[in-house]
Amino acid sequence: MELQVEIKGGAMLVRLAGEIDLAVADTLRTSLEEELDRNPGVRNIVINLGGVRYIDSSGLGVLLGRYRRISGDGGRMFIVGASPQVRRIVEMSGLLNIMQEFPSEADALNHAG
Amino acid sequence: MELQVEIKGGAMLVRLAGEIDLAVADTLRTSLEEELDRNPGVRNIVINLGGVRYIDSSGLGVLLGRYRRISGDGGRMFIVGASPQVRRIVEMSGLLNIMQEFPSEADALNHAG
Amino acid sequence: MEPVNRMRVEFTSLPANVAFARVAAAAFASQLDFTLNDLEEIKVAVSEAVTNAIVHGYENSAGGTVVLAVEIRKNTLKIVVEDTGKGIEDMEKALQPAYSTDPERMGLGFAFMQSFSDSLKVESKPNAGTRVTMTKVCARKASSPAGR
Amino acid sequence: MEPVNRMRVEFTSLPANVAFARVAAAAFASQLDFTLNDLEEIKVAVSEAVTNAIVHGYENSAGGTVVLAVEIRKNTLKIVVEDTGKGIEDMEKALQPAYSTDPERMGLGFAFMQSFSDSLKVESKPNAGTRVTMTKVCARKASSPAGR
Ligand SMILES: Nc1ncnc2c1ncn2[C@@H]1O[C@H](COP(=O)(O)OP(=O)(O)O)[C@@H](O)[C@H]1O
Ligand SMILES: Nc1ncnc2c1ncn2[C@@H]1O[C@H](COP(=O)(O)OP(=O)(O)O)[C@@H](O)[C@H]1O
Repeated sequence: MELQVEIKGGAMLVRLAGEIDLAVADTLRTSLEEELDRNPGVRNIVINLGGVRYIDSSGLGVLLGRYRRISGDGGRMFIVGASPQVRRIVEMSGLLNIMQEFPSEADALNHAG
Repeated sequence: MELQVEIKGGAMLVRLAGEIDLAVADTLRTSLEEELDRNPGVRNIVINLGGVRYIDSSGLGVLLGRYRRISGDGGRMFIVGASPQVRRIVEMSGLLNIMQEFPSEADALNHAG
Repeated sequence: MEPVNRMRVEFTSLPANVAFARVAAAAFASQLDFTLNDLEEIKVAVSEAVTNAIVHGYENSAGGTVVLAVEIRKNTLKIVVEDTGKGIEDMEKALQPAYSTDPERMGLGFAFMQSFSDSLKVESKPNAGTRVTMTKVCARKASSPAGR
Repeated sequence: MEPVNRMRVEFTSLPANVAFARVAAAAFASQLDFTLNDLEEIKVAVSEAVTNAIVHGYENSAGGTVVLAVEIRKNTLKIVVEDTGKGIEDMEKALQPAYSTDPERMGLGFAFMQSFSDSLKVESKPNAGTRVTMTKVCARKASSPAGR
């Protein structure tokens, strides 16, 4: 797994790559929690899944958990860049019902920033 | 495995692709023997390994066996297009001592045709 | 005699082995002429079952052994994932989508296994273990066993 | 207690399973930080040992079972390939490069296994079977078990 985080105004941009499964779920969860703790101004999160080759319910659970944290304060989560296979898993999980999808990082940041 | 055979004058051009191991050794051996039976004018063989992602001693044994058949009549075998990893296996097997390597199909056919 | 091709792998209940298990299952399954999409589905289904064995069956301890058995019979793939961990108390609840005994998880493991296989069977006994059996039929005609 | 990660896979002695075995071994090995070149070498070494089990041990019959066991202990990979087939009559000859009891083969299986591992041990008993044990040390520091 590779993880890149950038703070863009009121939004946190998270670029994920590699395989997101049980082996990396704890690391990913802890990293995102720490970033949110460090950046109390963050309201929305944009997740760029462009580099993700594989994801399953362990990885999606980490995203859902962070969504729950920010949505308490009215924050939203946006998704960009999912490959067709990754998108299918995200869709089946129901996450697309609560997280809006955008065609590009810029579009998502426009809504989130 | 994928196999393409073309007769070019006195030479047989064999293009191989995929993984060449025990699972395909019999099929490859039989195909090459049949081509040699059908084309008695063939003296030399050019093997293009450009598409080969994997080869081991089962695959190299098939090449060596065909070399033995044609070398009885003075025929030679030429190799082109091996990736660095495939080339290393071919070299370690000693086949490069008896089969000349060329940078391109055209070069090899110039010598073989 | 009907020819059957089988593999059975046992491995330590470590999170890093989830990826190993799905790659092994897909590599074996690829002897049938599955589409890339089918192979992706097989990977997710196996990952979910193996993850459950590690997370729920063995409660994240690395002291357990997970078994993954895969069988090819004609054009049908059969996948079994087994643990000898704590077992499932309430099977009916466990199989409901979005139900999880772990607040950090989504409760979608069985839902994914069901969506991505043609049949799913779950057998479990508290304090004895859990066995998940899935089958998936390959729609395209199988190539000969040696034909790849 | 030293943490050890293990897998052990049994499979039918079919030629199509040689590819499965090397992919499974490499997928497991990739938990250490091996180079791509190392992983290629592991694939060839495993393929040669499994091929021998099928071709020589079981004399190309599909009725046998091949065992591949892989273990990670610190930065060392240990690979065992085992069959319960016909065994090796003359070990000294068998290990010589270019020696083969089969005229269609090159006699390079053991030579490749030796070149591509840090240690090679062959144990065999006629009519009982053969066990090949190889180790390979990962030069780069191992990443944490969960760290991939
Ligand atoms: N191998 C297992 N051993 C023990 N309990 C299990 C096992 N697999 C599933 N369960 C139980 O079934 C529930 C639902 O499983 P699942 O649908 O995969 O969701 P999740 O893994 O997200 O909790 C789990 O929360 C757990 O209580
Ligand atoms: N698993 C095995 N069971 C029985 N005999 C074996 C086994 N592995 C190797 N041998 C014997 O050792 C010889 C040399 O093996 P190897 O170097 O791999 O060359 P090759 O497989 O090309 O014959 C074989 O020809 C065979 O007689």
